[in-house]
Amino acid sequence: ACGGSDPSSAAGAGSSGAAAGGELPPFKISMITQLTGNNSFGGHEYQYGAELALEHQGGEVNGRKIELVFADGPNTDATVSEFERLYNEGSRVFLSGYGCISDRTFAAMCDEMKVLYLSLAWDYDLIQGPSDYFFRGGANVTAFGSGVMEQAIGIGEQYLNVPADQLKVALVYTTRLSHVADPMKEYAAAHGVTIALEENYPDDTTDFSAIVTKLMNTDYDILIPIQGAADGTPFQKKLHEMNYTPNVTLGAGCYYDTPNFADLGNEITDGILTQSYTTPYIAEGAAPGITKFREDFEAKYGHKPLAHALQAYGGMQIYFKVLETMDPADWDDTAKLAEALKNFKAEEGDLVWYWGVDFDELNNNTLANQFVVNQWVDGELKCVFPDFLKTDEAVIPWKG
Amino acid sequence: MKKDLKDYLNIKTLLLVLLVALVIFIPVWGNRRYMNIAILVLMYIGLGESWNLLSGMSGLFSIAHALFFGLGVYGMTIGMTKLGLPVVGGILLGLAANVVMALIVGFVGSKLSGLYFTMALIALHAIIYTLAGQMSFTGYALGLSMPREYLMSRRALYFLVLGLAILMMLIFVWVRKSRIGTNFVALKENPDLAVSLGSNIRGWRILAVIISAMMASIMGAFYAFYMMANTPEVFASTISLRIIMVCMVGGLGNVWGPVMGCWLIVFDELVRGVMPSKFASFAVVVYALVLIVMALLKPKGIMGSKIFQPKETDARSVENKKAAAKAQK
Amino acid sequence: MFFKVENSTIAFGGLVANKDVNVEVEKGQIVGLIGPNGAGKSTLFKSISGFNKIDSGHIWFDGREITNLEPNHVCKAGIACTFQKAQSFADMTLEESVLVGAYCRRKSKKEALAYAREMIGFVGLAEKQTVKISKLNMYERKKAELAAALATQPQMLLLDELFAGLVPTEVGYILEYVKKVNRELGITLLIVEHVLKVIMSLCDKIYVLEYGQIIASGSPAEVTSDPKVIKAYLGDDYDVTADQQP
Amino acid sequence: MMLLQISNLEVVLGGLQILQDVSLGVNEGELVVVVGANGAGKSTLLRTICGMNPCAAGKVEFCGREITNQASHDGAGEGLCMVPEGRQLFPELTARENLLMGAYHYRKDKKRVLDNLERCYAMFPVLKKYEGRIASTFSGGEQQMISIARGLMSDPRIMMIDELSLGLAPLVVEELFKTIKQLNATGMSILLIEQNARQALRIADRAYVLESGKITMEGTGQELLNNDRVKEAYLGL
Amino acid sequence: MGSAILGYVLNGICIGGVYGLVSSAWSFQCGALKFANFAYGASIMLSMYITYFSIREWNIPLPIAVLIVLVMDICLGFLMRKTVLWRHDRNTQILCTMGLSLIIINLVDFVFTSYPRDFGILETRIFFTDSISIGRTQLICFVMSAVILITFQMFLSKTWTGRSIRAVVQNKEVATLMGVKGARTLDLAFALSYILIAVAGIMLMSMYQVEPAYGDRMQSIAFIVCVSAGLGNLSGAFMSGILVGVLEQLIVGLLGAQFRTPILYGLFVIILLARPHGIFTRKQNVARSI
Ligand SMILES: Nc1ncnc2c1ncn2[C@@H]1O[C@H](COP(=O)(O)OP(=O)(O)OP(=O)(O)O)[C@@H](O)[C@H]1O
Ligand SMILES: Nc1ncnc2c1ncn2[C@@H]1O[C@H](COP(=O)(O)OP(=O)(O)OP(=O)(O)O)[C@@H](O)[C@H]1O
Ligand SMILES: [Mg+2]
Ligand SMILES: [Mg+2]
Repeated sequence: ACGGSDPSSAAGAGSSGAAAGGELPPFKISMITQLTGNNSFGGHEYQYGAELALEHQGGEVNGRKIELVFADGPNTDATVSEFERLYNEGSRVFLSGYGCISDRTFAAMCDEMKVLYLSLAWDYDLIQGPSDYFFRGGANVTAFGSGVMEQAIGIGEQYLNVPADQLKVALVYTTRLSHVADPMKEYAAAHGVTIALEENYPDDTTDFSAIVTKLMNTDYDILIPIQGAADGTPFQKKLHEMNYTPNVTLGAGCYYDTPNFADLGNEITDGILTQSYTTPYIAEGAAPGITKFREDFEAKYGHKPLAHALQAYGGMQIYFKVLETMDPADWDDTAKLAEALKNFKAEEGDLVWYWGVDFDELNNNTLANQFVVNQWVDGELKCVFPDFLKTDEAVIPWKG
Repeated sequence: MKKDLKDYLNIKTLLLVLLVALVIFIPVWGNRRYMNIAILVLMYIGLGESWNLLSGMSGLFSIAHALFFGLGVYGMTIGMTKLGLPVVGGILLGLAANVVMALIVGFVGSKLSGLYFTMALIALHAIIYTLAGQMSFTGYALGLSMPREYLMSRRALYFLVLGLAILMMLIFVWVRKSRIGTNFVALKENPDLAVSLGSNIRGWRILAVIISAMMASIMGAFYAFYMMANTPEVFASTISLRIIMVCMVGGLGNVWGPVMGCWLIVFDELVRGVMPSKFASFAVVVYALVLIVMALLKPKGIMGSKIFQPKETDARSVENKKAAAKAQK
Repeated sequence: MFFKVENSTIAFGGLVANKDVNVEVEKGQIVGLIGPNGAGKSTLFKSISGFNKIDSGHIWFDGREITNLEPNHVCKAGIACTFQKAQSFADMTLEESVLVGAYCRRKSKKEALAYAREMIGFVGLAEKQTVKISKLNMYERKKAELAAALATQPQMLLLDELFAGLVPTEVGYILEYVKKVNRELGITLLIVEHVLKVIMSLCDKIYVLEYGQIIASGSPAEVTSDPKVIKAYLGDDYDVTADQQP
Repeated sequence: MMLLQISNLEVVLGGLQILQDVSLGVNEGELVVVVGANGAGKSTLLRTICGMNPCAAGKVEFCGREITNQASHDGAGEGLCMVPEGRQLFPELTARENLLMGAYHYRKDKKRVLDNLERCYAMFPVLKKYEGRIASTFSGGEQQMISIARGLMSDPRIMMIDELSLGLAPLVVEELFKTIKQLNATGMSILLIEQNARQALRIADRAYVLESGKITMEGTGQELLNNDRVKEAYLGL
Repeated sequence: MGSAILGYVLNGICIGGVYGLVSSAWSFQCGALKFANFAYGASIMLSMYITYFSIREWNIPLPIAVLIVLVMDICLGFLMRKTVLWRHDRNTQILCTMGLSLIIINLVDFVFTSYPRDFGILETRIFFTDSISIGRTQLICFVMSAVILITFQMFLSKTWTGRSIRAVVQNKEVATLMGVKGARTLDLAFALSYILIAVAGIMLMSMYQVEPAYGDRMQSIAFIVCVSAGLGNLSGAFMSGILVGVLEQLIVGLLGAQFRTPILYGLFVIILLARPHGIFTRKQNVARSI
């Protein structure tokens, strides 16, 4: 009754009904994500990404039909009880959804329940100890945060020719994302970067004129905003309204690499840099299939994909690749499946999200540490770093 | 007057028997999911008692009860992960934090009444909520995870929370019956009169908040083990809302209130379960509709309905007159 | 002096409700306080029982100063009061609402309950013990209020228009209770009344307030014959005799 | 024909029979007094007349029209006015606003409103003095005055007053009874409920005795004054 | 530095004016109508969405759009009143309004998704110096809210309708005796309060962006503002709105954004303790019930 398997996958399944999987019931992959509440936008993005992945897969692997099950997890309580519900209805294989509120809870529970859980969460204390069933497929926040600062230093040396120990950055972030800022600050301290201004504003801030005024009166080289859409838009607008443009802005992912950022209009967005996970906008050469993903997604859901969608897509791909290596009959034995996942390896670029797969003894994916820097050029997100993923050259400082 | 068996054969005892049966049977035939719902329900009963003691009994409408709950959770997780305390230490830490908070809230409560108090509480809650997201030893917006070795089986959790829920109910009853409760109610009903009869408004109000906060804190400590990880969302209004709804639908100032109201939680879970993911929002809508209907049908809560009221006998009562008339014929 | 108000003065905004009011009460006395509407009687009561904070002056009771204490401390000190606008715990049973008073001096529930029952009996509401206050009528409520006040074991009791809105016979009944309170429980009484029958038949001494100031004091006979009082309060064609006999 | 005619009124509230077969009437320009012990049902009687609580049986007629159970907000317009028991004011409105509310049903007629206002102020000067203060800060007696004045503001054809002298100083009561008599003389009918039975009966044209929901006696004021049962039950002699 | 402070204050005043208006509707419902409406934030959020869609998506000309929003909100208020909010005891009100806000938020979420929406337009600012400037829209909104609030206050205190509204709320029975049609008056009053909400929604939409959760954020500010002013005191709400706005800006500007919530809300609590009935309530009008 629940979840509602994806109609598109059913359509895809029709083509090749291999005898092997014929009599086996469809294999469930479940995702609990925020379909209601504040972040339901990202939640749906995850859902779409997963659906698209299945569609591209043709709805089945080795002839056994794959069924996607979605459930709504607006808050921790709900997420956990949905988890229990799906388990109860026979789901044994999970991919974490956006927000992934309770992945740390599941990290503790999986082994007891013999549930295979591939998490995309970036929480630093996600992995509490060795586990047979819980895997981290994506990057973690510490790497991401320090990564941003690393980029900032790079930009400083390469384009503004200021050495790290003289670089001055301004951090503006919402409390909701202070865990991203934390590793950044540590990294900065380690490399002698001075933080000229740090504004950690509460999530319900609506007016940024005061913060902007402070930015105006501060001397710094690079502005690093860490913001969601709710606060990013008014912030950028306020900057522009008070006609003040920082000479370099390096957004730390989140809102700054969403297509909707372009809604602000080119005169605001152009030239703004943003570090993020591998986005749908990396070079086709490095990650074959990324263009198809981008285009099919836009065709199917009517808007450009977010990095979220790519995450879900990648996660699903990992599962598919693992399943391909096994006989459909064994899939239902999560122990075997987990074993296979643990031993599964993928080179960087094998998967559409570019990241490779190689789990260490704590089941952290060691090949998910590549971040990219994009730049906004008349309403388009162009990948400008690293060299082997970039589609365009960075223009720093931006001359509009 | 002595009661014979017939006096005990009424709706109340029936419900009670049903309840006990449920409590016993769930762990027997209940699968993980129902265990889980049961755990949630019991947790909210415990929290409900705590809220009911503060708002139902003492009349301080606490719209941000998650404040005390959350402090309990953080007390435990911080104690465990950051300070490496034993379990008891974690509980005590939570209690301590709550007592401090309660002193402030209680003091405010003794000065302010009605909405003014509610608002002050909202403000205090906002402060804590924000700080929890800002500080590194609360793990910022991601919160903290409990060490994995403390993971308990669902069954263990169930019995633990069952015990706690019953404990909370006992505390509630004891308070209500004792001198404390009388003063709480008096101060709710008519502060001026109560004060003129010598009850010390500040003392009692602070005490009310402290007791209630401690109850919530203990449930919070449990929650830490149940979730094994927490975020500042433990302060979120959704939790406060659930607590309030459970109590109000059940009945204010009555120990059975939360028990009577907790079906709301079950309902919520079940509806979310059957709602196709496309229409997930409507799960909440349905739930809210039920809530409104309940509120309109039973303004005094389920415990307020006739069957639960003690019978009045009055000479002039029409029924009595009729009875008398019959008797004469 | 058992109870003494010294130059108590209080003003609300511009309006001076009490001005240098002096009142003295001996132990065991019944003292009346009368005066036109808005003279400041209830204000004085509230100042004594701690609901008003007086601007200047002193209030002494039983050898200690109780000026501007919190109401509950005043009560603990031994002064109980009833209010002009009848107050009650609408949702409580009679028993419990009296219990609130009883807890003032008794910690253990057993004793307190016993004493509360005793007081309920004293005002003759024994059979209504378990009835909700909201179900009582005005006459019974007044008795309930009295019982609650008595349950705090006061040495002195302030009654603000306890007899208002009762028919003369009922007045008669309560009058008896009040006398009993004074004689049997030995409680000193300070009474505000407009029902002169009560004042006349109870009081040893009467103070008359007008515009917040004491304009006369003395025995009932003296006061009622004082032209100032007649002019300000009683009215010329008021026949004292009508209310004299108890 | 009587101005206000109540016949065989039965009232049941919260399962209690409060009025039983009550019939009474008030003629044009008459002053009728109802005396009765506490809880006899006097207030209930008035409330029922004004349609503030439902009557189970019987009927209420006002100048020939049946007004049984009519919406209580229609009464004022037709000249029916009641001063409820126990100083029921609008606590957070100023004294002046409280009085004005009395004139609500003819608010369009500014002049009439102001004239009546002056009349009431003349009757209770203290109110004029403090007209700007909110009602809840007034003394008990003053509040009673406001409540009566507010009643007069609606200059009705029949005025029903519940517990006129509640908490008023003797002098004021004297004045008030005089005023009532005058008003009555000018043709306003009055239905008075009064604890101070003696004074009330003195000025009453006719009077009723209500005992636990039933009318047990009626007659002219003098008759009842001299009636022994009334004496010992309500005059306390 | 000095110029910066001046800038903070100016902006604070403008924003505060809007806070004042936003909170006033609540102040009116809660203070004058004795009606705790916890669907308040949701209602504002809804009228913001209506504004957004009628102007941005269905590009209806502004004046008509405003009209539409007003009408829709009045209807909403009236409907709420008729369907679920006709009971007068606190508990029912609280439960019903909480339920309502859940419903509104989730329906909006379903229809419009939770992604923030805003008019792509940029506010033109009036520059005094190149560091001191205030938004024009903000200024306009400030003036408008001032006007609206004053008129509303006047309406309440001076007109018969206003008076009867207050009367009904304070003592329904007696008010009815005086010939006031109790229920109808309350319906009217409630609908009126939704005009304020509508206007607030329009103004907010013209300055900020909206998302389903936006209402709740505004709600807490609204609470703070009108409670610190004293419930039901509309012009007071305007004043303390400004106070809050300025404080907010100054705290952020001089100390840092992370101190905003703790200090602002902390101050609020202290103010409440110092003046339990609000800053702008006259002592003389505070009487003990006894
Ligand atoms: N809170 C207040 N604010 C302003 N004036 C007040 C306040 N309380 C009382 N007053 C005024 O003080 C004066 C004295 O009031 P008080 O209640 O003492 O009169 P009283 O002697 O009790 O009269 P009554 O016999 O009618 O009860 C009155 O004029 C009253 O209006
Ligand atoms: N709504 C109600 N529900 C139940 N009983 C009621 C209700 N209203 C009044 N009563 C009862 O009806 C009886 C008569 O009440 P009422 O107030 O009319 O008496 P009364 O003659 O006015 O007494 P008083 O002199 O105190 O005003 C009282 O015993 C009261 O308890
Ligand atoms: Mg008085
Ligand atoms: Mg009466």
